Amino acid sequence: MTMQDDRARKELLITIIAGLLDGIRHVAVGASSPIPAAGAMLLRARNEQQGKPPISISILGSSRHNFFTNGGVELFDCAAQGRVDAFFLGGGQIDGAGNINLVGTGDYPRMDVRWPGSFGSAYLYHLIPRVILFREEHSPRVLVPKVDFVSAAAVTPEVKRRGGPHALLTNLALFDFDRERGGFRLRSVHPGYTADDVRDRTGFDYAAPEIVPPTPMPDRATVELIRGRIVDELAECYPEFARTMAAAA
Amino acid sequence: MTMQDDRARKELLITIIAGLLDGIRHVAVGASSPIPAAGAMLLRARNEQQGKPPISISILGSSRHNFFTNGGVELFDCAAQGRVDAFFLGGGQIDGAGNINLVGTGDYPRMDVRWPGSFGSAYLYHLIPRVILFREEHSPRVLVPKVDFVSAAAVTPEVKRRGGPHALLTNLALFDFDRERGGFRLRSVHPGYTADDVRDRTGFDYAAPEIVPPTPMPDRATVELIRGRIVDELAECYPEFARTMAAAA
Amino acid sequence: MAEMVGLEALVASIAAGQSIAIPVDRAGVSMAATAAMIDAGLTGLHLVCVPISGLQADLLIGAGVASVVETSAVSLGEAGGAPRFVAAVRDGSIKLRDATCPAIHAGLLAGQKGVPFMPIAGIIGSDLLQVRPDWKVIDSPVGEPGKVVVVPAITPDVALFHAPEADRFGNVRIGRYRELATMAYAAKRTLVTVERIVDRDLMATEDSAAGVLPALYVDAIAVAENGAWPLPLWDEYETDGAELSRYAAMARTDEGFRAYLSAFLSRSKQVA
Amino acid sequence: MAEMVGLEALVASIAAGQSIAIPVDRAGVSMAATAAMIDAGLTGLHLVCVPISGLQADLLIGAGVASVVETSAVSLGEAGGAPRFVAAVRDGSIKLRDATCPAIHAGLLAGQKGVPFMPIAGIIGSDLLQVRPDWKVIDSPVGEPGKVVVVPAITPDVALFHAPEADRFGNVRIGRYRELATMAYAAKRTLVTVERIVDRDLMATEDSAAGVLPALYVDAIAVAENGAWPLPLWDEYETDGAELSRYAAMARTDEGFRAYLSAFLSRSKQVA
Repeated sequence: MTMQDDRARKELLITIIAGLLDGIRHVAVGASSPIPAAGAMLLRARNEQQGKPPISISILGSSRHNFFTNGGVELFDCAAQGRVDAFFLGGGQIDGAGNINLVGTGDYPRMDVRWPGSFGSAYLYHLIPRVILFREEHSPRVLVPKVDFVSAAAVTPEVKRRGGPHALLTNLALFDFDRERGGFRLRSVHPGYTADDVRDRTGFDYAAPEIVPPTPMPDRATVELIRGRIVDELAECYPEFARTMAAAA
Repeated sequence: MTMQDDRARKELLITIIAGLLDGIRHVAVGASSPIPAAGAMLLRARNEQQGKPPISISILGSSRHNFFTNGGVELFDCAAQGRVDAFFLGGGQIDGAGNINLVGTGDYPRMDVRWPGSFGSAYLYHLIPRVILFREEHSPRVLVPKVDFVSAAAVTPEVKRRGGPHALLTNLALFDFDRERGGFRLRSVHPGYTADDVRDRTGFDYAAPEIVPPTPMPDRATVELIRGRIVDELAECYPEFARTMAAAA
Repeated sequence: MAEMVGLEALVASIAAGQSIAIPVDRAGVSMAATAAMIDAGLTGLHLVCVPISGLQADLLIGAGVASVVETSAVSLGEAGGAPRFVAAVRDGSIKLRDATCPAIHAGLLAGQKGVPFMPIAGIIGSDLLQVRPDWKVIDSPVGEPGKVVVVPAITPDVALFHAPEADRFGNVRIGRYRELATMAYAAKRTLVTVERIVDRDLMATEDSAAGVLPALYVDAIAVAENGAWPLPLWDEYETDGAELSRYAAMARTDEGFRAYLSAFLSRSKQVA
Repeated sequence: MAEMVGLEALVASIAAGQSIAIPVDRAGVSMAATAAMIDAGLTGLHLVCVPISGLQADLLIGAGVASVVETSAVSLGEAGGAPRFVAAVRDGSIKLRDATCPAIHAGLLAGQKGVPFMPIAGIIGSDLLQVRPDWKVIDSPVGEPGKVVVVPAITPDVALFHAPEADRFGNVRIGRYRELATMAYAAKRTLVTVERIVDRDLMATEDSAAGVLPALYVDAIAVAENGAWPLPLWDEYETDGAELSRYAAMARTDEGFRAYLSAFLSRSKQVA
């Protein structure tokens, strides 16, 4: 992929994320998640331009973009209070029921592949209304029929919850999650790919419209906003990422 | 009572309290408890003079004598952690089983006499090893057979606890509390009173030795320490009390 | 996020029948908002005293604003018992929810954590368990067998307090009085009066940020100079003991209380 | 109360088999004490990562100091996975106690409060409940019927962290990193390394006191300049990313790890 292509890919993902976040007041973003952060910043900038209510972005682990004063537990408390509207989770594996696995593959505990661990996923998935599953790699080894270890479960009818998956975004496509049915539905396929590509590279089953629309590309104003203000804002927290984006110009 | 007699009474109580606290590392004292605070300060001064381990005194509600930085809950957490060795409780009523009543007399809720409320007593009585019941008034209306409302219970065999009453100190006498038996035992009677005075003015039954010793008066060194250093230290937190003590000289 | 408003607007957002968390005297009591609440004719409020109260609760009870009082004590401290509280208990005009200090902190902590209850040490054997049927004694589900008290979450509709300063972003300086943060975390809305708005960003340094309640939890801020008077405000002013004694004496009778209240309200209006 | 000691004496008070709470990278990790612990030949430690760890846990695992690892994740962050952790999981040389971040905070909070357990939102449906039989699902004893997860109290034998400064009374500046206070409240003993001892009293003003862990909770303090390196220390220095990458590359093999460790330990000795 050329640097320009890679930048276009990132700009597309950033634009989709801004759309997925529309309407929220407070989004939390992981310390090493520049694309989600950029999506949130794009929405914030747009809301400002359009005179819509401001949105707050908490970047975990950053001391500059940290609205918290009660230590590491505050994000979790804040989510439990209903004060965090959106968050991003990835997953070494994501299955068709929306469950995610951050622990590893094979039999626990001596797994074949061990990942870092569940972090806050088992908790936040229950409490944050719009959890966006964001995983750039779109392959059958990531998108599996059933995860080997459920770090966080998507649907738990045995307990009341406000949180859960809202959408799944990859390099290939965007899926919505249907909490009633407990599964994904393909919303759109990114330019350069077909619905068949998505079906081939997805290990789980999902619903899809008869004609799958292409994911809309960012318009010129959006692209300019990203290349200008958003790259500048990113530079504070994600200098390396901002540099790559700028270098592609 | 003359000012000198009143000062002697206070000096006696302060000295007894210092003795009751001997061996502790950390004592917490209420904001409006100058005599307990003075007792703690006396022990601290003595320990210093004798090269014994230092003791910490937390005066609640004071910002100068406040070792805490986690708000009003910290004393309670600290007690639960086993980091507070001694504390003082009073009581509108104290009964022979060591139960205390800070709520009122008569039938709850529309009581005949209503006092402020239980404060932290229901909790701290379970958690602080040496709770010293300190009530200057020694009368049958205070020292009752059975309290009208148990703010805090002294003995609860149904649950493990490290805390509870250690002694009861009044203007007339000093009692030890026997946790096994769940009752008081008269230790000594203050100068000027007899064991019969105590029996007459106590509404509950208690054990007593055949010959009840008099409470020892403070020695000259102790009196000098109180009138000097302790009154100075008291002046910071309890200016009015320190003034009265000094005025009696 | 925090809106800067006037005192009247601040209390106008409190509705009859709501629960309202208020702090202990030394932690920053908004007496200015208390006067405005009485003046606005609010009724049926459920006070949650964190964990005790004094003049503020007594005024709100005496003025008929509070109808439920959840507290570990109501007392004027050195000025003695709280006369309107005592009178209201006797004539049954308030519903009492007697508590013990750490249980109120624990209930708010459950609110902060979004859990339905919080376990708490001690309490067993106390008659509080008889008068608080919402507190339960359970067998510990983990570790050694044993009884443990659990108290339900407290999630006040409103948290109200007074602080020395807020910045223009709505961050509020609370120093070591972290119960103010707990109140705000647990409450649906948080209203704050302050001595002043400062120009510097209170979140700018690690030292200053440590003592700050972030704007995220603050709904509205009103400036009220001397807004805790006659109660104290840390780093700012001490208790006005003479005024408290005057109140304690006057409030012994209903007429005396009315006279005090009337003067208190007109004084507050002049200041505001 | 806090004693001022040397690094060796600080870690000499940790015994084989004890549980030790250590903070997340950005909150102040005592890498200086980590080197001293490895050097002292400690074994069988039970790490409680609050709530995750990186280089510190990986070194302690690789050096054979840690045999139980209770954590929500072990990762070198941008430098990738934690190689010795991954290798130890595969060869079964450590006992895993997988968790989720707020559950570790909740367990410590139970320790702080002296209660046997703490309820926590969420988690239901996660396989963590299968691999952590000490976590229970109960019916809420209050409020609406519903399932709630409860986790047992965590009361570490030792809490260990690095901070910018302590004063001569043993008060330690922790800023907004309040998990350090939670660790200390819950732990039986707290050991702290600091960049320096300062002359001013950290409790002197309301602003500075708000960010302080009082000496009451601190057992021993050792000065260790640059003591978090190559991890960051707030207000002081950033992560040494090149060093972390170098570690990540070398620690892929056992031999590479040994070589890194040997250099790390001799460097630490020269500094100390």
